[in-house]
Amino acid sequence: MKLNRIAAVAFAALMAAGPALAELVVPSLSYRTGPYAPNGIPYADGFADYFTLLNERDGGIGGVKVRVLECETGYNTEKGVECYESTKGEGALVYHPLSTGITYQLIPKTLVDHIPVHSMGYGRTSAADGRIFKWVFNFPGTYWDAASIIVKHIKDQEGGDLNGKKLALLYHNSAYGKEPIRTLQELAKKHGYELTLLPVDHPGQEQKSQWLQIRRERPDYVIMWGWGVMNQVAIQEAANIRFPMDHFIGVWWSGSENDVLPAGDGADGYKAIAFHPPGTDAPLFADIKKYVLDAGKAAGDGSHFGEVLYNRGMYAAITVAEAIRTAQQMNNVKEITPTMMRDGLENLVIDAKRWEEIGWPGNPEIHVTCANHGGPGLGAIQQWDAKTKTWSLITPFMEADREVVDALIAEDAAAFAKENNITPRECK
Amino acid sequence: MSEEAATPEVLLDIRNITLRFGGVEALRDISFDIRKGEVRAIIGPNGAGKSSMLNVINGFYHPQEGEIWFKGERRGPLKPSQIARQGVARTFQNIALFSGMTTLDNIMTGRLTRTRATMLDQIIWWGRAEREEYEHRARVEEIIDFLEIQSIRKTPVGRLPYGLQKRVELGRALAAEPELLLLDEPMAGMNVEEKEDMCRFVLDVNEEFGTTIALIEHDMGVVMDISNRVVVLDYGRKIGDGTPDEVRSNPEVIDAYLGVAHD
Amino acid sequence: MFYREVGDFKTSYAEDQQTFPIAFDRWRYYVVIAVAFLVIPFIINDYWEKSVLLPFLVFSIAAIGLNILTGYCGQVSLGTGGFMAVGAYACYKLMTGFPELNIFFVVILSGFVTAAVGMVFGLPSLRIKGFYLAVATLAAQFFLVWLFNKVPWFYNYSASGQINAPERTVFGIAVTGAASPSWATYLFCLVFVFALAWAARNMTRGPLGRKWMAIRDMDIAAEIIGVSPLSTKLTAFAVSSFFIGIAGALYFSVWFGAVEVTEAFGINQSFRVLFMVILGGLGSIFGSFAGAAFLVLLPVFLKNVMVGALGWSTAIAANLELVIVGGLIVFFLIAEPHGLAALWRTAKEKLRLWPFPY
Amino acid sequence: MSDQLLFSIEAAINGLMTGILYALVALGFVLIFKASEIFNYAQGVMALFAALTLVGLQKGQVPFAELINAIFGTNIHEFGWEMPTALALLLTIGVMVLFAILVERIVLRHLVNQAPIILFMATIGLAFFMEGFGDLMWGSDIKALDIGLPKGLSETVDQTTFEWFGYGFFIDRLDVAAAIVAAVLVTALVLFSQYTRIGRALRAVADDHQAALSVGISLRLIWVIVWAVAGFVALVAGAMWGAKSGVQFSLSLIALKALPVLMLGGFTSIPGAIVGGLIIGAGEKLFELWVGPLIGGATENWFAYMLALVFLVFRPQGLFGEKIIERV
Repeated sequence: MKLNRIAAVAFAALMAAGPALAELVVPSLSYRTGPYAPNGIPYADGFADYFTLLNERDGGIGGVKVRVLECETGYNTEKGVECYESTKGEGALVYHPLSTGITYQLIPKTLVDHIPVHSMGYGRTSAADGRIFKWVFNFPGTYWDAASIIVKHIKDQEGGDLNGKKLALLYHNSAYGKEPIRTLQELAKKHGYELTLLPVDHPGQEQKSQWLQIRRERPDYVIMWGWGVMNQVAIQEAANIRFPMDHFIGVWWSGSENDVLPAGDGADGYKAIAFHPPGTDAPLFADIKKYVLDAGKAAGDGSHFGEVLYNRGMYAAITVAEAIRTAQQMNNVKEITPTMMRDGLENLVIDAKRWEEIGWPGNPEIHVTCANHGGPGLGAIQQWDAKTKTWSLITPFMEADREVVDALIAEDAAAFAKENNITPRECK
Repeated sequence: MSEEAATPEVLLDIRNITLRFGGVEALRDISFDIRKGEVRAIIGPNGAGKSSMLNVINGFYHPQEGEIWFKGERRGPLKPSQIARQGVARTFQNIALFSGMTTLDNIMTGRLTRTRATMLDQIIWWGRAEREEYEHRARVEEIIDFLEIQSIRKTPVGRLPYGLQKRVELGRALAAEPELLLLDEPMAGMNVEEKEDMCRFVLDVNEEFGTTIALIEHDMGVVMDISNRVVVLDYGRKIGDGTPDEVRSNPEVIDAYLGVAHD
Repeated sequence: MFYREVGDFKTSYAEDQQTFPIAFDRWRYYVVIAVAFLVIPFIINDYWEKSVLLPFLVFSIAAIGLNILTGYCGQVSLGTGGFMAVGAYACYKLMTGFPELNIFFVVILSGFVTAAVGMVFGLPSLRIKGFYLAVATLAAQFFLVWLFNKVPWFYNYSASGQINAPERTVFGIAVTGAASPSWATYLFCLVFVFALAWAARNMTRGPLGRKWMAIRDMDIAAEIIGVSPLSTKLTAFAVSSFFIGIAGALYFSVWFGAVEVTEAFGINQSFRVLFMVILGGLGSIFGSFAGAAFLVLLPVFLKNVMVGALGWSTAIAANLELVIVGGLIVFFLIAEPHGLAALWRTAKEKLRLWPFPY
Repeated sequence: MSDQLLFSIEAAINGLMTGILYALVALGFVLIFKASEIFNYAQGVMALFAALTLVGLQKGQVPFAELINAIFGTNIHEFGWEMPTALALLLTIGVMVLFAILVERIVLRHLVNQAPIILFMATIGLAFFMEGFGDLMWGSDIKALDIGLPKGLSETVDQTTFEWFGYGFFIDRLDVAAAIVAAVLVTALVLFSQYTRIGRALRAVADDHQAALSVGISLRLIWVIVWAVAGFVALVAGAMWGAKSGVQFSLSLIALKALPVLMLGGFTSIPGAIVGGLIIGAGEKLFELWVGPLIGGATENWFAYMLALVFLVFRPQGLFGEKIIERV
């Protein structure tokens, strides 16, 4: 039996995987190993645990159980592609590639394989233009949204005037880290601040030069687009030079417990942008605890429950589940295809009432449309309290600078369309 | 023992060579010549500067003073590989074969200076590269036959016994068809039988191919038997030069060297 | 019983020096070629293309390239990833700069560009030797990756620094871009592998190969018999980089279609190719293939067995995979330091004598 | 003094401090290379493994918890104790000694007399193995490491320099602590190799394997000892870096920072490793400060290698090596 299975999986099953049997297949391209594992683990746990909850509590979605197909990428694009190719035949409904590199791999493939990709808050920003990127979604917000919201928050703090202020961007020297530069430069023109760029090479273990420069030039604010060890070192160094932590603001991938805990008390007051609330203060979490953690069905060891990235994994799972639900209702079937899933994503509405029903009120509403795959583009600022070791929102969810961001998105999307000979589709 | 030609042509002329390493003078004001077609021996006690002399001749060391004339032209400061291409080949005191390659390949490397096929020819292989390869191979097979090493043709040289390695090394030098062959102690560490074989090969090379040979050797019996003329070095100086008989009777040489050697 | 040299007399030097002196080996070689060209294109699917065959073909080219430098010429290099990046970015710039140029020539030109860069970084090898050189090649690795990441011209000023391969066709069939059929990309790479392996074999068996090996085994003696170390080492760097550049160009344009330099061509890639060369066997073309096959297939196989068949958690499986691959590398080095090629040779020696061991 | 000069001095001093941390990693390489001519690529992973073990013991983690839970369906993660740092350190040293013995038994013993590149590859295999093994044993989460070292801006330096120059220098107290620890460690190593029997044996082996064997020193014992000492050095390096950034996978990458130091200082010289570390540390900071902004920054990954490369082209024997005279 076992031998048969080995043989089957190693050879035959890969060649021609049969159609899925009465289940909804959701691949999870996770990374529980490698340099970014500390971030990948809570996310993957949250993602899996929410579906376990649905299966345990509700018997799946619309009566059909969800099968989460986890595949380890190690945050490595080659392995990510291998994961994609090996799971796409199993009836995968939607991919969350969980890395910029893998997202860029999958974007062209969506046009051929017709499986939607949802790069939630990462990936190619201009994919927010649904007229050109039919199969790609990146709601609830893009990096360019995030950059403009951070600038808005800074502006609010400075009493509405940024003229002559100095902002510094400390970024991971990669495709991901370079994303906000254009937006911040555009905004600089608009608001009259001065922008300093400080790249940090992978992995970012050593940042003395950058922080000495920050200490010397004393920018009013430091914005961070960091990932992995770079975050921990940056926050530690900021604490070392006694940079005012409430003037140090990270993107949503630079604002988890992992990033602040190693710096201890020094991290107190550090801020980051978020597109969902932190903490476990919602009925949904009680359910997860009851049906998943306490029942011993958690994906991980349960130690990450309620952490920022765990919640983000859950948030991702919720969007998937809701889109499946939408697709089921639209087509009046229980088992859906990836194409129906795409339509479900494109017509996804999670309003305040629905968030209430899900059990996680306080999240901004999501309205995806044919033209707008980037979602509401809202973000709030969360702040770390080192004494209680908790994150809390200190602002309401704010809107991005649509004027600047939308222009940039239109420009970049048009370039992509031209490069790939895509005629933008009409949206009603 | 071949007779000297009536008007021997000088192949290599060493004029007033001085070689220093830091403050140490390895060779001091040395002059001698090597005539075409002769077997010229360089002898002297340990540390006399014999190997340094060979190294100067094939361009591995560059002397601070003096001139070298080769085939009637003054030689500039050439690299060893350029000198090799002019027709100077050598063997080494401590065998310097390419241990990862077979006997055949080692000897074939001796033909490298004669390769005409361009890189593109070699990549395509058919045509000039292939033709040339088989021409070289034919020449190398002659040398293999001459040195009687047919049975080890495809053996990696690292696995061969010492005596055979010496022979392969001679083969590699011969494959270049040099005008001047430098042998650095070709018979060192051999038993009597192997020495006799090697002597025979050296003389055969000299006679059959007409190759001029300069050799360093410790065994005086061998030197006296096979060489036409001998130059004697001691502490970097030349103390004697002439036919074996002349050298044998030179008192300075006897003092420095032969006196202890017991002919 | 039929695996014999006996009765297989060589009557010319050409026969004596051919690649597969034993008739049975020759036949097996023809069968492999026939299967590769005539059978696989008909049964290939996306998974086998992207996860097994293209990686194998691309890394075979890179491994042969590095083997020429390290195995034949004895210069250890850890800059493979950086040189692959040169190939990939040259390919991208040529593709976007000259859209009319056939992708086939684009890939070859990328190889030449990489060869030129490789020669520049090969210059220090005249002074620096052994591990010092190995570490020095890391300078190329880090500098090149930094350069492609930093200078926007290389990625055509795109917002993210990613490069994407536009669709290009050969005889009207797409070989790059997402819409390219599996069999076409496979055949495109296979043609390169076949031609390059053939070229490598010809170079290594003739004067050029002997020069390289002479420098490897004893560079001083090589110089004295007339081999110029400068030109020989630089040719090795150039040829090796040419191969690696082509591997990089295929990696980017055909296999992946979109890459980011820091991730795709990092130092891990350098180590991976070096592993292939050493596990496969230094100084062996066949070994390069064996090493590439081993290191491409093993992780995929282990993953499928542990996660797919045994149902273990992905994290445990990924870690165990590292443990097993690491352990196997050490095991192989102990069992046969000269690589899979040497194991294969030993097996053949035994077979040649079977069933009579004397 | 001009501002620019002050900044440069500040950057240089900080660079020197960082350089000591590089040197600490390089030291592990040198010890093993000197005694066995093995280029131990696994040194970085050893630092990670040692630091993981230290934290794991300190926090009372159950080793292989995930694997045990997966196989037996249990749900254990922690023993529920907090081990005193000193005891955890001692136990970690024990683990590293055990590791050294196993490496000699399982790997090195079977690879005697192999070409250096084969041994180098074996250590890379070892690095892979330990990467997976360490994660299996202690999990891939990031772990905060606190061994009671001071952290953050040094007030004293800041104020003193402010009084002197009107500009307060930034010095991280953790760096100072690391420098002191490194100095103690090097002194201890020098004393060990000069004044103990084993130390003398080590030097004998470094000079001449054959000679060492002929006077009755067991090469195997020597190998176990150097690997154990290198493991200890790795522990110190891992603890220092871990205190800065938390203990996590990226720690193993610091090995890459140590390689140019080795090139510069030579693979066999302990003073070379230290001086090389200092030069590279200060050099990369100053280069990033002055040249970085002109060419886009983030130069630190390659600058060290380029510096070492250029240096070696002019002086192939390294900083402290003897001039190589080629012979035929």
